[in-house]
Amino acid sequence: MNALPHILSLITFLPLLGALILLIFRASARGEDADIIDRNAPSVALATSLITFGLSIWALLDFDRANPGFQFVEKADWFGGMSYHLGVDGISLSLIILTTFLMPLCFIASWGVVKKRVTEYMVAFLILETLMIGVFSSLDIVLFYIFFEAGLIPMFLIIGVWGGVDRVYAAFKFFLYTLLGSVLMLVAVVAMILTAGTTDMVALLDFDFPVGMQTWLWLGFFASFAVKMPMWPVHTWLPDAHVQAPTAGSVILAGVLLKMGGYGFIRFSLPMFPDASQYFAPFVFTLSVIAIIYTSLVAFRQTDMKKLIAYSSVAHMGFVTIGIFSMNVIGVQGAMFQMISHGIVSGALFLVVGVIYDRMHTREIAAYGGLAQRMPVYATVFMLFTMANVGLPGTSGFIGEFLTMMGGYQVSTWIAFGAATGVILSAVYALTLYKRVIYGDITNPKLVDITDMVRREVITFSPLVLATIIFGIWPSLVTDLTGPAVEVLVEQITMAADQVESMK
Amino acid sequence: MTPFMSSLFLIGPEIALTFAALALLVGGAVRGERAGSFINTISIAVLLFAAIWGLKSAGAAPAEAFGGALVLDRLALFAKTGILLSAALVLAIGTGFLKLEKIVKYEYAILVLLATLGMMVMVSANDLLSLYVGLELQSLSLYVLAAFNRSSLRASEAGLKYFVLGALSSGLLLYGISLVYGFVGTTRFEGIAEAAHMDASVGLVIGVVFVLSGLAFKISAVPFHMWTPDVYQGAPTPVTAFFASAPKFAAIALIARLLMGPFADMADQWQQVVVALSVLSMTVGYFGAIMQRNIKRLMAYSSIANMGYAMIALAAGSQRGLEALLFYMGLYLITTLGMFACILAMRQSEGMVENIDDLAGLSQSRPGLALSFSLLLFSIAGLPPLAGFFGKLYIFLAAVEGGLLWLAIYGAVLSVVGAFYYLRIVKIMWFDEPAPAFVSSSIVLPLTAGIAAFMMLPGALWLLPALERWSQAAASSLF
Amino acid sequence: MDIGLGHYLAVAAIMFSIGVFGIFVNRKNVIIILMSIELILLSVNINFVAFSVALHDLGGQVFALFVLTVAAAEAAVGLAILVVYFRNRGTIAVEDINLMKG
Amino acid sequence: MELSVLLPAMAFYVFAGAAIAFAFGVVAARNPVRSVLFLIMTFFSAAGLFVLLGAEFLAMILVMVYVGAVAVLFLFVVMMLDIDFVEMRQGFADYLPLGGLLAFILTVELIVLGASWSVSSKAEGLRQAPISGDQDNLSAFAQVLYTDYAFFLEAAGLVLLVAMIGAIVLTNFHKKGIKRQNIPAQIARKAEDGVELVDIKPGQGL
Amino acid sequence: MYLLIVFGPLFGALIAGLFGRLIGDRLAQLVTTGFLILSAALSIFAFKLVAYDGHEQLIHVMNWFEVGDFQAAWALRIDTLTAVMLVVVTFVSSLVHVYSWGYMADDPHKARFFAYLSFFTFAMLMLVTANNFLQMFFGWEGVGLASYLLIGFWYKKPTANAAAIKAFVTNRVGDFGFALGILTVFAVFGALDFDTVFGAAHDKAELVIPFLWMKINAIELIAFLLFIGAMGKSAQFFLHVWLPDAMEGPTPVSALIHAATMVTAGVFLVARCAPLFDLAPHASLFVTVIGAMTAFFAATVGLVQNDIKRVIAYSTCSQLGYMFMAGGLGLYDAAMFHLFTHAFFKALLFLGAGSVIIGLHHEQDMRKMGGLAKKMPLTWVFMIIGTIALTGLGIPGTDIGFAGFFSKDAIIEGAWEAGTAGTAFGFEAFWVGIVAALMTSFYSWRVIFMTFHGTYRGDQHTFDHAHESPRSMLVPLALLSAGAIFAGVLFTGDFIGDKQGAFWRGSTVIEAEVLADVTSHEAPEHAAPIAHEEATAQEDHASGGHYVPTWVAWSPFVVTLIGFAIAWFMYITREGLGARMAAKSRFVHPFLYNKWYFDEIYDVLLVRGARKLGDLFWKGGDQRLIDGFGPDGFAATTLASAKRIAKLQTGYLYHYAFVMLLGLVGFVTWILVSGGAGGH
Repeated sequence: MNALPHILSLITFLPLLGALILLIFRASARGEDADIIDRNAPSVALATSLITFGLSIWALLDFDRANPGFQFVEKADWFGGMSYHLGVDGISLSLIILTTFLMPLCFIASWGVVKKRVTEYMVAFLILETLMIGVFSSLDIVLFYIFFEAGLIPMFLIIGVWGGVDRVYAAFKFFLYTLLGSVLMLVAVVAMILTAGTTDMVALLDFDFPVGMQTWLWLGFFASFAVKMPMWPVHTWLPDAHVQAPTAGSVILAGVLLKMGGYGFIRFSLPMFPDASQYFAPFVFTLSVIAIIYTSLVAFRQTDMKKLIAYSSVAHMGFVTIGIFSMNVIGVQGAMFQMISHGIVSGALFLVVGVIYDRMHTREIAAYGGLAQRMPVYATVFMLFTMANVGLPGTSGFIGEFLTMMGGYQVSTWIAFGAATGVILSAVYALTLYKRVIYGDITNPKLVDITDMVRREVITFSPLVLATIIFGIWPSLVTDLTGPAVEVLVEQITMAADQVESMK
Repeated sequence: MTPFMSSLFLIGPEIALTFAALALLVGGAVRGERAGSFINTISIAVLLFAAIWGLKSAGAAPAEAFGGALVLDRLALFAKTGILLSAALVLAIGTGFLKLEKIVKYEYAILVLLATLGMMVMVSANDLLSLYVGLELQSLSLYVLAAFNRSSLRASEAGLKYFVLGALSSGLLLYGISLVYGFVGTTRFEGIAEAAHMDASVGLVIGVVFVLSGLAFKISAVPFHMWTPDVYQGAPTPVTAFFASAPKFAAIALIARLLMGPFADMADQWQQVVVALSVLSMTVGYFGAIMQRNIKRLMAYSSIANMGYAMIALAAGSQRGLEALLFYMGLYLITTLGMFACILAMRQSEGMVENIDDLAGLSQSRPGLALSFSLLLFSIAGLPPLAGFFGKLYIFLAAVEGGLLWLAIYGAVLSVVGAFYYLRIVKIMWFDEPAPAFVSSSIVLPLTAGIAAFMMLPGALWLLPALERWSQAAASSLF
Repeated sequence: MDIGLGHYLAVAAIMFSIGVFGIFVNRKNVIIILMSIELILLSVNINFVAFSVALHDLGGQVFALFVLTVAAAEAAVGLAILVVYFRNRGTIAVEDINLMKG
Repeated sequence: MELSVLLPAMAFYVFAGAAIAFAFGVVAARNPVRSVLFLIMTFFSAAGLFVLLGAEFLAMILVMVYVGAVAVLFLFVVMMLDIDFVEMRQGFADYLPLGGLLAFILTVELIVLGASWSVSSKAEGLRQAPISGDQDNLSAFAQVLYTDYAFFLEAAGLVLLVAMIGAIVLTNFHKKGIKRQNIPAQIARKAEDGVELVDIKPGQGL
Repeated sequence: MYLLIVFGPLFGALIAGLFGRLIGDRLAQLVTTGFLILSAALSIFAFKLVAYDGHEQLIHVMNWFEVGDFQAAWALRIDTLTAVMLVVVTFVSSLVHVYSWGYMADDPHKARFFAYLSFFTFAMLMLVTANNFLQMFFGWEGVGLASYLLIGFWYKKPTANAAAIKAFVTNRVGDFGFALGILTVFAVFGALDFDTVFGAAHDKAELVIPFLWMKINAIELIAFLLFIGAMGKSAQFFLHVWLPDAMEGPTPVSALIHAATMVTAGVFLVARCAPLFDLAPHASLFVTVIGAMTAFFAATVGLVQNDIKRVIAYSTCSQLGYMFMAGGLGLYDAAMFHLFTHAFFKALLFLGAGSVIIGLHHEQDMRKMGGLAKKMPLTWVFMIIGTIALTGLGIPGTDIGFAGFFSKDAIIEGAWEAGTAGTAFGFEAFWVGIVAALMTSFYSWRVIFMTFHGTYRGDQHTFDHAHESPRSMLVPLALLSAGAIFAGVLFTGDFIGDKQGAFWRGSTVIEAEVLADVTSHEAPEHAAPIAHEEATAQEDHASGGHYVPTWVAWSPFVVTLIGFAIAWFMYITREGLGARMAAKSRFVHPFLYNKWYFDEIYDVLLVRGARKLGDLFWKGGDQRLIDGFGPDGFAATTLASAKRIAKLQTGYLYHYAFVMLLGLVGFVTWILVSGGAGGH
């Protein structure tokens, strides 16, 4: 296939274009016309996101998997020494595809469900998509930061406008928490720019920062990524944000936004501050293992479905950080895989919750029970994702967990031991949830007439189901893509470590 | 041509303003109250004309006028353009308000013109005397403007407070000037620079501290900020808009010129003061705003905080710092005026409202206005991809380069607090159930807000590079 | 006993302090505050003149002249504002100028 | 001690002491009218100091402008506002000590600073308007004021203009229902408008 | 062919599961059962090919993991060990499928049930055909999932759901060990496929690696961790709690999963990893001890249970204990043999019990049974056969006996032999085996007597309607009976007898090399183990004869009879004696009846502990500590400071002026004090 010129820009900004079109139509419409726009907005949004997805697949097919460097590079000077510099390697491309893959599903899932301010909703999501893709495709550190932090705005609005009862608290908590992290990163970015004299990430990747400085820079970046990830103990925004966000918001939050933290670690912390990463790795491991066990136990006690899944996300992200900071190929690959997989699985789980939330308007676990009788298809889908969440082999959830544990084991057996404990606990909370919602007898009279999944919902879930299983038995689809880049990365870190060693 | 004549040509825009003011005064006196809005329009035209005239000399080499009393360089030009444009905009967006409050008077526009003139002298000042005279010309006009709505108790209280404290601050400034004069022997900037280069005596340093304190009042830097919230609240909203924009810009340009010109060699000393001012301003500004319900008071704290931020760049004391400062202030001007356009649009059927809760549900009743206001708020909160972020970024760059890492970190952390109260307004507009809708105002207000908001967008690609170029050019004139 | 610059500066300093002191210590009457400001300006003028003489430079005195001028203008504006305030409020007690705070 | 030294010194101490004492009186007096009077006395004393320093012109201006105009203005306003002095509240005490301490510190610092003065090595060359020994103060002023300082003079004029506009715009009330003199109307008035000649036939009336 | 064996059931499951409602129950049943019968037929053929003709195979299906140095493929490893399991699994499974036609006839969710069953079979087949630890883990967890689904099949029953979760979670605890074991294997060997690992095992025998706080022998550690996995899956002591509860599932499930196949996966694992366990004497000892404890413990509990399925479940537990005991002692062949025979008779017993349960309309409590022999004569016969096979009746010294006779006695005698050879815990294992055999006999016959003999104690109406089961249920019973009778006698020579060398072909390690290998460091070259084993095998196991004292050979027989006699006495001669004794007993009976209070202890320690900890972390940790000091605390502090700062703004002019002065004096003083003038 021929390379499309500027394909990355296209993928990145196409959703924005869709958003603008909607916005312009909406702004110019009055009365009746506004209703018409509201009715058609979902189709426009869906079409936009589908085209974007198509383009990203095109990019994937065009992508040279053997080449570990950046591809589809676009570069133009901006102002202030910054440049508009885009490019992807396997790591970022896989995350871009995750984003473009989840987005249409979000739109389908919101179809007809979102009833107020429909156009604005679609616009917010489309803008969010551009920003998310931008995070993964930018190769200029300022550009990256812009995309990284700008995502807060639409998400803030999504939670706040279309969220649940406590949406204001959640939206603020989400926003300020993440913002606090990222402003500290900004200071680190600034210091980097001044030290290296460039904002170009490719150049920064090759720049050797002084060891002493690395520590501080690392901490600055860590502040941001740890919150975004989120790692224990800066995770408490996540349950609130998830619970209050509308379904599609939760999907995106869990599916993509959390991945930015992991991506940041892989893209910045590891290669740019290898010595500091080595130095802090035990610290990260400790936090990760605590996160896995602690949040699993907390998840076990939740009475709100989304909160439970949110806590389980924190635990799963613990695996990602373990994988990343094990700094070997298996671990980092595992982390990448875990991110992709978690994006699909937890996104799907939030959609699963959304299905019954749309019918019953409650997320209390206690309000449900015995759904298997009325909703067999739903029960099946739920089961699959529950199992993927638990990390059952054969689902994508297993691959990531296992690889990260493998990576972690090579560093210290304690890590694997702790992580494996979390694997037990994940079964406890996930199955308990499943049991209480799906199994048992119908006790809530309102559930008697509940209907099984409709076609729209089936369409939403089919790609997710397929992805979960296919990635579970054929993980090479992902690992081949990310492999070369990860290998180069690990090599780089190892070399840096050797250098420090030899200097001693 | 005699030096005096050539000097007159150099200050053409100023002279134009002066004559316009005098002519309009006469016209107003003849025509009486009815001439108010007409004179307003003419004044806008004059201000724009002066701005364009000034820009015509953009390419010219820096020059001194009146034997060195004034200097006309890129910095002055940059500042003057900003001042003139914001004054014009303030007049434009204020008309409706004044009519509604029934305080249309032709003196209003004339006072704005004269204040603008004062600011233009300030930013061109090359002598402590011209600094003082310009400053007083500006201040006196502003005192009067603050109390302009003389039937309002709040306005007159605002005027009184502003006046008393302003007079005190100019007392401090003068005392400082006298010390500088005494210990250096001249009030001319070059002279001071020369003397300071040789030996910065204690007297000179203390003089600088006094001068700085006096000027800090004008940019409402803590602890010389106390007037700000009260005056912002009490003064008529268009006047508040004026307070928040042009005088701040002029004062900060003036401070920058002083600190990086004549006092450049004493950076070690004044930097401590500026840093302290900056830290205090950010702290008080960001925290103080949280409890505010009145949007004008909130804007007051916001401007205090923003000045604190700007002073980070000032404290860096470098060319990059000055660039960042001017860049930031340029954005600040646009944002502030845009926001005040939104505030001026806050009119319900029973009259103007100032409580931020009155904005509830604006996103549904006036989506365009709400969107513009939100963008401006996000921008001033320093969130990417909006322009305000770049201002913040530049300031951090300057600070870190200048070795003020901790100050940058402190500012960064506090900006989160700032984001909180900006977001609270966004929240009220977007999340809350609609309050009684606003009565639609003249097209000028939403248009201004919209344009300002549009300029915050990264899509307005030309703005940031242009602003950056201008601030670079302006900054280079001091180094 | 030689009277030098220092003596004049001392007088100015004391007067300056009295002026400043007068501003924040007075709770009765705004007019007194305005007068305190005049004291401050006067002290500045003493400074200028003293320095001017010590430096053999007229610049300081000219400056003082302008300070005088501006101070007069300031007094006029200040009193005008005070009058407006009084008309609205019926009092000029400093303690009562407290409508806006927080 | 020689009289030529002693006399100016004594004069200085008298004027300085008086100035400070009166200044204190301005702040401390409970009656605003007295404050104004103290202020006037302060200005006089300061004018004396100026004379001692050889700045006769400024001394004169000080007396004229301040005593003649500003202080009178103050007095006028004090009277006009007709404040009920009995109502005045007492509320000094609570932070007087701290305030006094601060003022004291400031004073000491400034005095010490003043004592540390020495003429800057550059000052000689930096002077803008050097005083030559053979010129009296007034003509020295006259030399520079309209030449070197012309710009400032104009600017100061504008400041005064602003003050004027301000004072007018703030205090000039057009009360409705009051007859005002309309000079153009008066001038434009013609005899025909004012006087109507009516032929009255006797016995008829109007 | 092998692909069809393994993936056939998967197709069946998918078709039944996804399109069950589309194609109807009948077709779904047909498809799944059809695939399984085909699978079973092919398996038997494969068994012949592999075990007797030596056509071992390795079939690469596709790559799975390819990450850095780590690779794992989906592949089918077909050797004798696998073939044995293939036969067991597909055979029992297909019979259970058939049986379920009848058993589940009234159930509304037949398609789902059959899909689950077939899926289970697939997962089990993946487990046994795995060529690397990871694929084994896949099957391992897959069967866990299937077990979970099937136990909770009647999802309306809260007990079923609880049991399902308990099963899954307990298995997960085991898998925790298994997973760590796999990680350790990779860390030590750098690969996960069996050939590489077992081939290199000998070289690493002395390797000591750090694990947690310890330094430990790598092979020992691996063996130990893997065995933890086996413990979970095979319900060994400490992790046994789930198995009895698993009886909440439909009876065919109990027969298939919780008797014949899944629970034996642990034994299979040990046998598969025999090369590792062989090098790990301490881990092996641990295996033996746990096996023995389980054998004993489960038997004691089985003595007093009243639920017919629970008794059989505990019996299963106990028998698995035997197998591990054997495995731990290095008698992998005997363990496998017992696994093989056990599959037949235990499936038989379960299905028979199912037949009873269906006959009595889902009555499982034996106290409400009795005298059913007349109502269900065929079932009675099959159950008797099963019981005899279980108790291992046969005449020592001859080749006459039911299946259990050969395999169980082989273990008990093997234990004695091992004891004489110096293996730790050998004699103790022997005695445990004897005692357990006694109890086995007692409780097995107790079941028969309480169910089929004596007087009926339940609801008369139910008794009147009690009936013999349909043919679809009886045919599988008959086939299994045949297995229970003849499996032992037919295969004893191959599994543990003189032909075993040619039979196993190195797919597991055969006893007696154990000590020799460890001491002599003589690597059992993977390429040529067969000849090696043949030599020793012929020496040690000539014509199935055991070099053990006669009393040792006879003792199981004797205790079996004693057990039978006691049961006869208590439940036939003095009917009701058992119940009276139970009622009188204050300590022993409640202790046994309540399964040594394991559930209660676990509940307090683990379940409630986890809940408490969860609450503590959530409310105390997240809400109070993290949020309290983090965002919420920060917000509160911010608000408080904001209030304070707002309060500073008093509105009074003099305050404002004062603050300004304060600032000024502050700055001036600061500059003066800090010598800001730069020394001038």
